[in-house]
Amino acid sequence: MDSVVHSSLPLWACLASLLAAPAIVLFRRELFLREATTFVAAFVKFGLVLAMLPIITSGKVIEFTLVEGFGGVVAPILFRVDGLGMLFALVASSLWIVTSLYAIGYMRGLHEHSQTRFFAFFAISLSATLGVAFAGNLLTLYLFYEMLSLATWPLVTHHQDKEARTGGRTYLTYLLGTSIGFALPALIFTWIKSGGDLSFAGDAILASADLGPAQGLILLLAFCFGFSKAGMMPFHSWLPGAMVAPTPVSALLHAVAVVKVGVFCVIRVFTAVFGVDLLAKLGVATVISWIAAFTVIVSSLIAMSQDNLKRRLAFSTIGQLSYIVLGVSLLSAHAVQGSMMHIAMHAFGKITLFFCAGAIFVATGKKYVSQLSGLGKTMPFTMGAFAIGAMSVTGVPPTGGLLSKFYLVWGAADAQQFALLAVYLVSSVLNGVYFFPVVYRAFFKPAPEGEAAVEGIREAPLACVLPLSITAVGSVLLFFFPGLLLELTKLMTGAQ
Amino acid sequence: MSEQLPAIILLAPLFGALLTGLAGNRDHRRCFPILISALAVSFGCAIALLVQVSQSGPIDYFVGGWNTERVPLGVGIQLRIDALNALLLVVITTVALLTAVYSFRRAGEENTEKTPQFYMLFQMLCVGLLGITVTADAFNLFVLVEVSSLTSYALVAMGSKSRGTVAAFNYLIMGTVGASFYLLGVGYLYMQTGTLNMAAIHEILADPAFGKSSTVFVAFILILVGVWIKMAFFPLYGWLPNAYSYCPSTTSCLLAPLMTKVSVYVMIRVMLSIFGADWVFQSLGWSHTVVWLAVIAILAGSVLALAQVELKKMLCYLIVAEVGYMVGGAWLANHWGMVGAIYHILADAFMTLCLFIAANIFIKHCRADRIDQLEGLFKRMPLTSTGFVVGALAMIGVPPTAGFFSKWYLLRGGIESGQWGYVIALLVSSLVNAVLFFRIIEIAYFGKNPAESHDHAHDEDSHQGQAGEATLLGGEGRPATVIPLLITAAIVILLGVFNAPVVEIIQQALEGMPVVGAAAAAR
Amino acid sequence: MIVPFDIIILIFLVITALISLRVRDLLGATMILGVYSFLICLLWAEMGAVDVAFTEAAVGAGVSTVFMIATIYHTRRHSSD
Amino acid sequence: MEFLNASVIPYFNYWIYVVLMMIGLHAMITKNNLIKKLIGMSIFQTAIILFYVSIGVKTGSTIPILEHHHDEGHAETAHAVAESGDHHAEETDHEKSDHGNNEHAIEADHGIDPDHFANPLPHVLMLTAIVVGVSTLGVALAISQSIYKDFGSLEENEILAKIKQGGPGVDV
Repeated sequence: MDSVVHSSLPLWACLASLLAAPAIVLFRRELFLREATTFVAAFVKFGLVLAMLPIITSGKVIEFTLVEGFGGVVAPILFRVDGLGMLFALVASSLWIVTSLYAIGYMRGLHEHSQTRFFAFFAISLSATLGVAFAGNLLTLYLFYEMLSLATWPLVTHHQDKEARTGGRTYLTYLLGTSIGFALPALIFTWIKSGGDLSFAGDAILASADLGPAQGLILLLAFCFGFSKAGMMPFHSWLPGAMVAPTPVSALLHAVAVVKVGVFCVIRVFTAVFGVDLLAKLGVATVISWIAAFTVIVSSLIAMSQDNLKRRLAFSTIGQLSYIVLGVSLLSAHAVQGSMMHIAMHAFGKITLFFCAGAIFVATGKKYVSQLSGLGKTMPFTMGAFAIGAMSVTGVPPTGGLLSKFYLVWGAADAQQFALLAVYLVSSVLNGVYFFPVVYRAFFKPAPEGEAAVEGIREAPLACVLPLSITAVGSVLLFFFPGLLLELTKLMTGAQ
Repeated sequence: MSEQLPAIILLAPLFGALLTGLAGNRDHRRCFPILISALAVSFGCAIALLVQVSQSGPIDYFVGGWNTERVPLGVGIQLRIDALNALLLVVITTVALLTAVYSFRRAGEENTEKTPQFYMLFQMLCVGLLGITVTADAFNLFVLVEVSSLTSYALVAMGSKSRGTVAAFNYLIMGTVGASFYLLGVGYLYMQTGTLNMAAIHEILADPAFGKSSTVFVAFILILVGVWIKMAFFPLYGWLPNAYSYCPSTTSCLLAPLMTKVSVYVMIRVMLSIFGADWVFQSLGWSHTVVWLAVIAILAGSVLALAQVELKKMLCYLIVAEVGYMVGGAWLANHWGMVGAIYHILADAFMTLCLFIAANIFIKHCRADRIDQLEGLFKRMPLTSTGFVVGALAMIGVPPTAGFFSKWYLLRGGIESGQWGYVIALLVSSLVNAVLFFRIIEIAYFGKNPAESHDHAHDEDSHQGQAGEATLLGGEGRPATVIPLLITAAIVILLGVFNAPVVEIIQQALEGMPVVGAAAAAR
Repeated sequence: MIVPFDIIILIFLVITALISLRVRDLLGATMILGVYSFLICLLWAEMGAVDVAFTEAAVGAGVSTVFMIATIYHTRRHSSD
Repeated sequence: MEFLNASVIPYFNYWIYVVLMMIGLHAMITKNNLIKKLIGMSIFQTAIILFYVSIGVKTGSTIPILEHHHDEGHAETAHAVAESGDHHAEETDHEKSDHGNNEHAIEADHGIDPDHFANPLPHVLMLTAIVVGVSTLGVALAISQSIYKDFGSLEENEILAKIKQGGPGVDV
């Protein structure tokens, strides 16, 4: 890496929301102050991330050591901001602002209980997300990864009913189970193999390690399944289970933060732990490719059969995550670039869709696709945004999703993996198949008989509609102005 | 003055105990300040010793001035403090001090009539444990083990629960067998070497002529079995769960973190300082067997813990599993396994303390000790629950708590020595711990307390401002119990975050001792 | 140390130990344990360990027996085995 | 007979200590009455003491008390050994190690043959061990009285049955 800037900015960016959590608890009786705290923290966080942006785009990296390693006894706790981390941090912190607004509208609209706890843990989750984004070595990455699993548990089980308990239990069993059972030993094995180096800086950690193909494959599988937030089958079923959470949680965490942390970790494993060269030499990445491809197709098929809108979105998310994993496992520069871009593109698209699902629920109490007939007339903004989000996730112009898919397909072609290229194309068609009937039903089918005819527009509260409009517009804008994303992803792939 | 520190650290609680006996009988309120000041002196000494040792190497202290200039090594009574036991001294005194704070008024409530006696025993136990740690003499070790054991039998029996006395009796029988085996082993060692000083024995045993001696072999087996009984290593654990769960709460807070850990320390000390790593790991060649025993201990402890319905019982079985961690780690026969085992002694002491204090507060406030009766505690006692959660996360091994890093070192040792069974057992036990603790957390987090279920409005948002500020801490225990808990929780996290310097000290200790590395390097 | 003497005492030791464990009357058992203790004192004195013998006579045979009798007095005299 | 002469008679103390220990251990584990368990414990502990004392014995030796007083007037057992070692710190000859190293030095110094005396160090240790044993017994007896107060019995099976029935502080 060319040059390193030492700065505590990444730490403060992380802490911004962590410090907000106690303040939120403190102001639990003053609703205005409490929500203002959330907003201030969100903006401060975004500001801090933005402040780092020029340094990153100029080709430098930021490093900050929080706890020393003391003579290589253990890896230090270290922040390091590079292009990929920046991209992810930008997406997460900008969407937090929008989500905060949305959450206020949603939670108030539904008169939810324990809102303070909700906002506090939301803030902590965001800290953990940025921690993952800025982690400078595997140990730090793992630390924040676990923190995120735990901090999101109270959010998933927010409703405190039986369903929430079951969902929460599945959630933790999968996430903690795999991370302790697979990722931790893989981590330590890596530490031993690399002779005490877990840092993402410089060459890949295992680049010069002596590793046989069998060992490499086991290690790679342990990492990919260990970071099961990436939702690869067979460790995916926590995600639909987690849909019992309130919609803002599903929106930000299960479309952006948590799941993207999973794929982010997988990308790190591919690029910084193994390194593209080593993987190409060992030839083990194709195993992951095929698991991912399988996940893409199967989850799309399952998504079609789901009537619960949020579950349909959840299965769609599983598919889209595996797009990203598939992309990196192709090991071609363009595919990797496409993967990284897809983190952002899918985030904007999917969060819009979740916002819409939540807004529909707030306004009408409807949860199922089959109930949505004629809704386009009463909720034109919401359903319009839904259409845009669906287009982006499917990859229809003029939305951002097209670009990332384009890169992914380009990468597949580069890698001469035409079967996998076909997977991309087929699954895009499938995406269309499970999304567009929803849009069609909403706009072109008449409202069912017997339901009280609603005159004119009856949208969800403004605090709900505004965010989803913003993210929908964002999805479109990303198509026209992808410059920053391209630049950041090029930094990463160019650097390898 | 500073060269007398090793004596003062023992004498402070000893005189404290005497003073408590003299002054406390008239006025029970005098006991507590005496206890705290005695332990504070010990704590100060421990810190000073740790600093001194880590800067200038091991300290030898000859009781009564029978030093090596006057008599050969092994004639006078010697205390020896190296980096390893200096660390342990700090742990023991810290735990004792925190428990002492916790015992404020609590001990009086639990042993109304016998408060001074309780505090005397408390301090004598500390003398015993500290003595075990500092002594450099194999026979004195036995005497001090008996001092600590005798006081702990009495402490366990002091509870109001009648099952406690039965448990204490079983504990006594098992404990005596353990100590006697140890004594017998020392006898055989003495027969072979003619000395009782650890360093002198080690020097003599380093002679290859003794490598195959069956006397030494028998001595080692006897000592090992004795120590295993004392630390409740798996098949010999029977006394522990009842003894620790039916004793007074203060006693459980003191015994659970310390007794087994100190026994593990004794095992490590015997392995490294008396017999020497080379003999233990190479001439004996038992590593695999013992590690497999440890694997069984870990799995059995975890499974038995899963089957428990009482909170404290469950924690006791977890101790059994944790002992398996440490024994396994120590017997991995490599550097990082040993580092992990020693680090886990420290980490586990605080983790256990954290959980036991929290569990005791829970039990006191719920007036029930079954896990399913802990409903809705998080809302009533947020601080205590936080402490409990920290302890639980450390047990599971979530970063950045101390539990994570000890697992890290142990796993590293396990992977390096290729003991995959041990690695898997550690991971399985982490997962079992996760299941166990999230079961509790779920109950404590969701369950509606019957008393609270009617006022749903208690929820802060729907009717804000209606219930005053008082509710935030209203349900907590008294500060004297909650503050030590929070301090312990903080230590658990800090010990994790700043584990590297601690491990540095452990490594320094292993350099000073005939190193495990010697055996590992020979591979 | 006189070997035949030694052997005789040792054999008696085993016998008294067994009897004291078999007798169902606890007071009797304690008494026989006292005999056992005195025998072992004798043995030690004969083996050259006078100090140990003294201590055992005073503490082992004396105090222990008193303790046990006191306990039996406070509890029950009969044992089931 | 061969075996008897070679392995049993010379080591008779050791055989008996093992036998006594096993008797004690057996009683501690299998006896039902708590007092009986404690009698077993006493036997167990004295067996170990017997073992230690036997280590110090030498054929033809006598009690380790020096007959003539030397300069400092100490006639005590352990000190004689300790002081003699003073001048012979270097002397750690391993050949003698199965009977302790330091006694050999006495002869050189005071014209006393250590082979004439039993090794006093194990004796001194055992004084402590006896005291420890008695205090253990004391604690154990106190606990059994307390058990009797709670359960009205000292028979283990009866106590366990009472616990099963459900008494104070009883769970499953």
